Amino acid sequence: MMINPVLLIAIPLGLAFIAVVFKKLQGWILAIGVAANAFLVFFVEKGETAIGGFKLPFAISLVLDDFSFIGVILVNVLTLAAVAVAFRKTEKYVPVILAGLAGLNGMVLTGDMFNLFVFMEITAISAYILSSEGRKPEQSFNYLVIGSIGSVLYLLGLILIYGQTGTLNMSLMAEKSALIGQAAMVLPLVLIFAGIAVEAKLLPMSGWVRGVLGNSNALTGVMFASVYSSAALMVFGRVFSQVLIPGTTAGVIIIVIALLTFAAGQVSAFRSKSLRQVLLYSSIAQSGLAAALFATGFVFPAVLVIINNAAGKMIMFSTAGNLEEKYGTDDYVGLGGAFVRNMPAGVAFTIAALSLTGLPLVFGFYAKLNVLAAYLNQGTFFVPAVVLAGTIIEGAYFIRILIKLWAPGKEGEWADADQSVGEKKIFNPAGTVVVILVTLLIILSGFLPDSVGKLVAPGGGLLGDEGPSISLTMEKGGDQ
Amino acid sequence: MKKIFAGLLAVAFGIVLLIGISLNTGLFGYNDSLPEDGAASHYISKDVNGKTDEVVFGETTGAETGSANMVTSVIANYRSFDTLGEVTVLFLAALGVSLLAGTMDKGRKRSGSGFILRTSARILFPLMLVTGIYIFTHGHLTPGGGFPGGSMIASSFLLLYLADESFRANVKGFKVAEGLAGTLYVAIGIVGLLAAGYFLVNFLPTGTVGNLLSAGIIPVVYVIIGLKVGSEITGIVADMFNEEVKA
Amino acid sequence: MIKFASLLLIIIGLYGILSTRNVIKILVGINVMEIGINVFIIAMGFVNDGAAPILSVDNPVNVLKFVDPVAQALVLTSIVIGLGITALGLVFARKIHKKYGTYDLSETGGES
Amino acid sequence: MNLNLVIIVSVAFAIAAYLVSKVNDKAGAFMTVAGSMFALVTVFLLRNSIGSEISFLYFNFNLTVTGWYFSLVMLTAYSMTAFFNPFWMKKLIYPAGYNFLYLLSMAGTLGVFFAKDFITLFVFWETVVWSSAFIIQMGKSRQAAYVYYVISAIGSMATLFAIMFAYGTTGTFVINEAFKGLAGYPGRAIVIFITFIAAGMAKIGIFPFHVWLPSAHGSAPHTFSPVLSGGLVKMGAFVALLSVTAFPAYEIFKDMASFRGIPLPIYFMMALGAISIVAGTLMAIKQEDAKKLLAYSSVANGGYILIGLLMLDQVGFAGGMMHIVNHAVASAAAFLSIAAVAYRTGTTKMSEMGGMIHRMPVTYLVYLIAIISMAGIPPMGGFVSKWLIFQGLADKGLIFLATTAFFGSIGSFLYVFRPLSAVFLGQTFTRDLEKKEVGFFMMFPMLILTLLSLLTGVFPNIFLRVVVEIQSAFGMLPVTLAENTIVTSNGFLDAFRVFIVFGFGFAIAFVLFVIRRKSRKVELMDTFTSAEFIHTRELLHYSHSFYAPFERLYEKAPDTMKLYHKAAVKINELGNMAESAFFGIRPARTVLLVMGMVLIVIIAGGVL
Amino acid sequence: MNWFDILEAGISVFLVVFALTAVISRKLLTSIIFLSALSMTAVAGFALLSAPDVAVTEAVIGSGLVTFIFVASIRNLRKAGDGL
Repeated sequence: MMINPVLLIAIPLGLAFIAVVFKKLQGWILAIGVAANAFLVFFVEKGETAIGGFKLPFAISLVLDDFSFIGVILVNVLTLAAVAVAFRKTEKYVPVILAGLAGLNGMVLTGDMFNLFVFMEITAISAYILSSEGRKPEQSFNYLVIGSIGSVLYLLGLILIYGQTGTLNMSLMAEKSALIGQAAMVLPLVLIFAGIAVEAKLLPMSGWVRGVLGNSNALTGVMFASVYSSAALMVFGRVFSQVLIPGTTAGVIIIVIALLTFAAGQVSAFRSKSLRQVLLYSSIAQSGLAAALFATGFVFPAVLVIINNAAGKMIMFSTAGNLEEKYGTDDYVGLGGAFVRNMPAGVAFTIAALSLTGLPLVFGFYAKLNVLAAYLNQGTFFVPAVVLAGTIIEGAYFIRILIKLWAPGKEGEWADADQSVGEKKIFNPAGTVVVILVTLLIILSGFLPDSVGKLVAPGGGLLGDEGPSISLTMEKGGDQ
Repeated sequence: MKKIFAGLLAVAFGIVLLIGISLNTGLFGYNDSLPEDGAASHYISKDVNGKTDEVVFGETTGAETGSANMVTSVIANYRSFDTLGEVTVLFLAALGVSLLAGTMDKGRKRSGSGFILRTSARILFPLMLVTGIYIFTHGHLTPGGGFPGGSMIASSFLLLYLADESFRANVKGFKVAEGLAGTLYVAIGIVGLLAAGYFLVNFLPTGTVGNLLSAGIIPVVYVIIGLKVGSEITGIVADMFNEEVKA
Repeated sequence: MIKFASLLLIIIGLYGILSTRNVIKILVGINVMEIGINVFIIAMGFVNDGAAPILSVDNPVNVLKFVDPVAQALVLTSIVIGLGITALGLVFARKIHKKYGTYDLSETGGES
Repeated sequence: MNLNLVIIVSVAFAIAAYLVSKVNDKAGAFMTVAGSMFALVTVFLLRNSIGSEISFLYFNFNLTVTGWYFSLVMLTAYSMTAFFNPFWMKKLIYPAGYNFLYLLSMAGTLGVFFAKDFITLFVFWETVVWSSAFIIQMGKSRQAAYVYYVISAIGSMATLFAIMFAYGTTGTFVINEAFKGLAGYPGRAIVIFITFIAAGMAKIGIFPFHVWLPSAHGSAPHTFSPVLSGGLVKMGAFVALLSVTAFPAYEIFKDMASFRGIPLPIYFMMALGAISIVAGTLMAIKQEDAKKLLAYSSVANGGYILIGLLMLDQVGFAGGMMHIVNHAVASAAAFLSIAAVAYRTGTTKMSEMGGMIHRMPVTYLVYLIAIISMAGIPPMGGFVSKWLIFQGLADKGLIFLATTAFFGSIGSFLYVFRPLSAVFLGQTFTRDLEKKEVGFFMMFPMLILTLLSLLTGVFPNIFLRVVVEIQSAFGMLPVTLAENTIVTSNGFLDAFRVFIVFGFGFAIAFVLFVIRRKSRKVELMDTFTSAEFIHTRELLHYSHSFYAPFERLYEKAPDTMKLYHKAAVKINELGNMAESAFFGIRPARTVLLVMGMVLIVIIAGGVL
Repeated sequence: MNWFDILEAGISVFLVVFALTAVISRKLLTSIIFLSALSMTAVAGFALLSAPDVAVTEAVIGSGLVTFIFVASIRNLRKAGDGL
């Protein structure tokens, strides 16, 4: 039996309101809500559903196509994972997390630009509140300032387009804005880009990331780095590859900025000494890559990158947060050999790192291949070069961390378990189970890439791109 | 130095903005009419679900949304989903304030205000309360509606705060109220979903345009919004104030 | 004219945010920006000598000279959101003040 | 038993080894012996099913004689070294992990050699890279693993770029087809050729990429260095081979400027090979650590292999292919013997050992034969292959390359002799007086390898026949073989006759040595210096800075590693810059960038 | 130049002036008061642009509550005594 997608938003929202009333039951309410969403998300019916029983395109509508389906699955499942990994840390924030979940679902699902703005605000405010867990009010404040600047710019851009098209519905706006001259569209596009870039961690609005994610714990780290940014990137894809397709000028600008984000993220990660900083910069880089792909029109590879990043960062940030909590430092030099007695966590972290670097036998390889193939089929050789150079740097800093955490010991002597920083368990049992499950998924999807491709894009493509730009089975003739 | 830098940046941004917008829509002057098939005109003539005959104040019955105030019809009916999100934003803000600002400590007294002020506040309080309630009950007929009404209620409490040191609002009570109101809002949506298959559908008879008891769920929604906004803002104010006392 | 002024407001608000490190002043700047964008939206929705979109006794029928109700709805939303943001920002400001004894961000040890 | 079963079973062995080692690590180590032997035998039996193709998951394999040849070399190194594993378990931090990765990387190499398409090749290639990186980190140096990984990553990412580039051009991944269509695009072809061969160069340790070998070989677990040097390096040779056969370099570049019939891009690569011969030799002469020395010698030999393969002609190519076997066997044997010594003495520093010949004669013999083969002295295999390579160079008249090659083999006399004298000859340390020869289980693989390098020297045609098949498979003129002589345009080589001559000479010398020995063995304590009796057993033989005067000639030589350090530092600075510019917490900066962005719009888009 | 344009011009001028003073003035309290004045002017603008709902809301929330929470939160700054 298929359910109305609006329930994905209504259930957590209602539970959030209820949770305020019944303070005692908050833990249960959270568990039920998150689990229910993660379960129901697989039974949502496809198509565009209007809210309030009015005719489209004049009613607010929720669009559930293959694209947003991936988005909601990512959001809900990963939220469940985050809550499971760090359940103890949630008790203060139960209504915040639930309302934030509702907002994220709304962001991904909505088919109305202003409704998108409202949900982005919900998400943002819940993010501000969660970021206060970092005990650094000035960072949260900075986040808030950047966020509100972004939202004002977004609103300005949106209203400019509304003034020209007279509608807020995405599909109608797509039709009508295609008729407007490029010159008129450049400024609104850039303003809207700036608005979305805040949550998507893209330059130039990524000033908050270092402060907030750098002080994140297992809960907030996972929420920001994998849940929020996946949702924001999906929105980015929706807006810039379906609603407001950027013309040459705006397109070039956005792609350049995105690639700049990629490069800057990679090099900054390379110089960072703190585990969480390395991770956050690498996620900035990944967002940049995904954004560049979206702006070029390669939706499918971008989605693969997003999924890969979300899964990997979920594992890594929860590990990093717990390590910082257990050992009081997240300078990875000071954490030598933390994995010696933590096989599951260590293996999970390693697999995640391999997948993010895009090494074979794990999912990331398929994503990387698709990225490269998409550009090379199109005849662009510059971007793949950049991507691969970034991959070398990425591999360098990840292998550095892995070696440190796996093999303690002085130079010139054999690696020695007795020199490890400690034997504290990294994950609680639930967390271990979740992490292992995610790891198994990464490995499995690495072995069956094409079936994953079919899973991601059952129609062969997302938002009208041609879907998998490469097929790894039997005959590797590029089958476009 | 910093100011000069900031000024330069602002000027640069200004130039970009002005040029861009002058290219997009003029900097001066206004449109002569709304776009014909735009959403706005359909909302005004209440014919989103198909052409209906002219809507006349006090005569038309059973219109799409029986609200005489079109802004209200947009807020509470056509785009009610936005409004739900909006109260959620406010709800989250209130939550954040109460999470971050500490809890109030009893015992500390502020510098007391005079007797006259106190009594006048006591007299003024119910009046403002009634005004607020009026505003959001008549939201579908007159300007105003849930948000000003709720804020009015909040301001009435705020007045008491300012005037009367012995008065302490029961913050927990407000929390419960806003929680319930929010739940009610979602519940109405769900009821609509179950009744007519659409979330937040206007499932009550819309009545005659212009009557108090018209426009289906709009007054209900507005009352809920009023209560919710009122309790939320009061919550915010209370937290701010208590925290401020402690500081 | 008001459109133009509202754009100036946005720019001025931006200047306010940039030109100071004082938390409260930054929030003031944000509010100025928000007022600016609200006025701009309303001005976008205005039509020459259009009436308020309310049917009443003296304006009983729907002439298409009403101003845009959607714009007004959006502005209502954004006003309330602005209130929420401001409140949250003030609480953060309060936290900063409690932690560092000042509202000046440049004295909060800056980088993360 | 078909191929993918071999691979699957090897992986299964790996997992089994992991689980067993959790219980008892020695048993797990024996699992690695079993696994590698199994793979060796089964792959050897695959000889008669060559030509068949198998697919599995998204991997496609294709049994070529080339792959068979290479994988036999590889598996010999793996299986022989595996005999040492059980004795080093207690030194390792993750015994189980080591055994697992050992067999996993072995399975990976099989996949590489039998790959039908580039995706398969790359997947297994990378698998080998990271699994071996995780093994190296268990050794003496973390830095080594880091360097190794980064250099390999540079290589393999370049190769991936080449693969995808070719795919974007010709639209296929199948190795034998992917590069064929490139003739139309000479510009792209050069880029693809250079980037594609990069991974091979990085693995062989050709000049700009050679920095990882000394640190990795030198400080990897003693039981993995033989595999690295004897085995994994040959993967690079395989890619180099592909880059002149599957990538028809000679055809594609034929109407390009060429030097003595060799197109410049290829000649450039050969020159790099020559440089690494010289650099490897000179550096090896300097080393104080036996393993580092051998590592540099592998750099030099890698140069030989590359030059030989890239010649792609009748003789030189055969020499290159032959040298792959010889060097694999010899260096594996040398590393194993050093490992055996280290197993007893616990060090690999040459200056801390001496006179081990009295304690470990068999190991001494193994090392002796190995270095004779490496230095290319008859009657060992090294001589045959180097002779072939010289023949090839001489035919083509490539003076520069020939000179460096000769220089290399002369230099190799210098350096291979050092460990011999330092470790085995001279006076035994007091510490080592009671050390015994290693047990049979460790002696066995060393003896096998020694016999192999003798075999390659005496009956090279056994191997060259396979090479002939390979050559004809690639459609080039195969080297002409008589009964057991190798015939080239200017002369022929009858290895067996050479062996007889040398054997005869050796026998005579031995007889003379026995019947009229002049020397008398004197215990150290009953001699005296300057009218003073010796009361302490002090060291009377020195074994470091052997060639000090020679080394002084080039002690100013630039260090390639510095180059990489510089690059890393640059990236760091870039990172600092980017961080302070983009990710500072100041909102002002952010807004500045917003405006910068919008300004870019104005400037870039002529729209305004 | 009818009354609408005159009012519009006046309101625009006041908007800009109040905004500038609110942003520039040194004392926090002053800038807050000017902020509330600014939003009152905006209310007038809304009324002029025939948006009564917005006007009412802005009047109550924008110039009422926002001002109040601002003042409430800088009250303790006065005790700290810097910059006011």
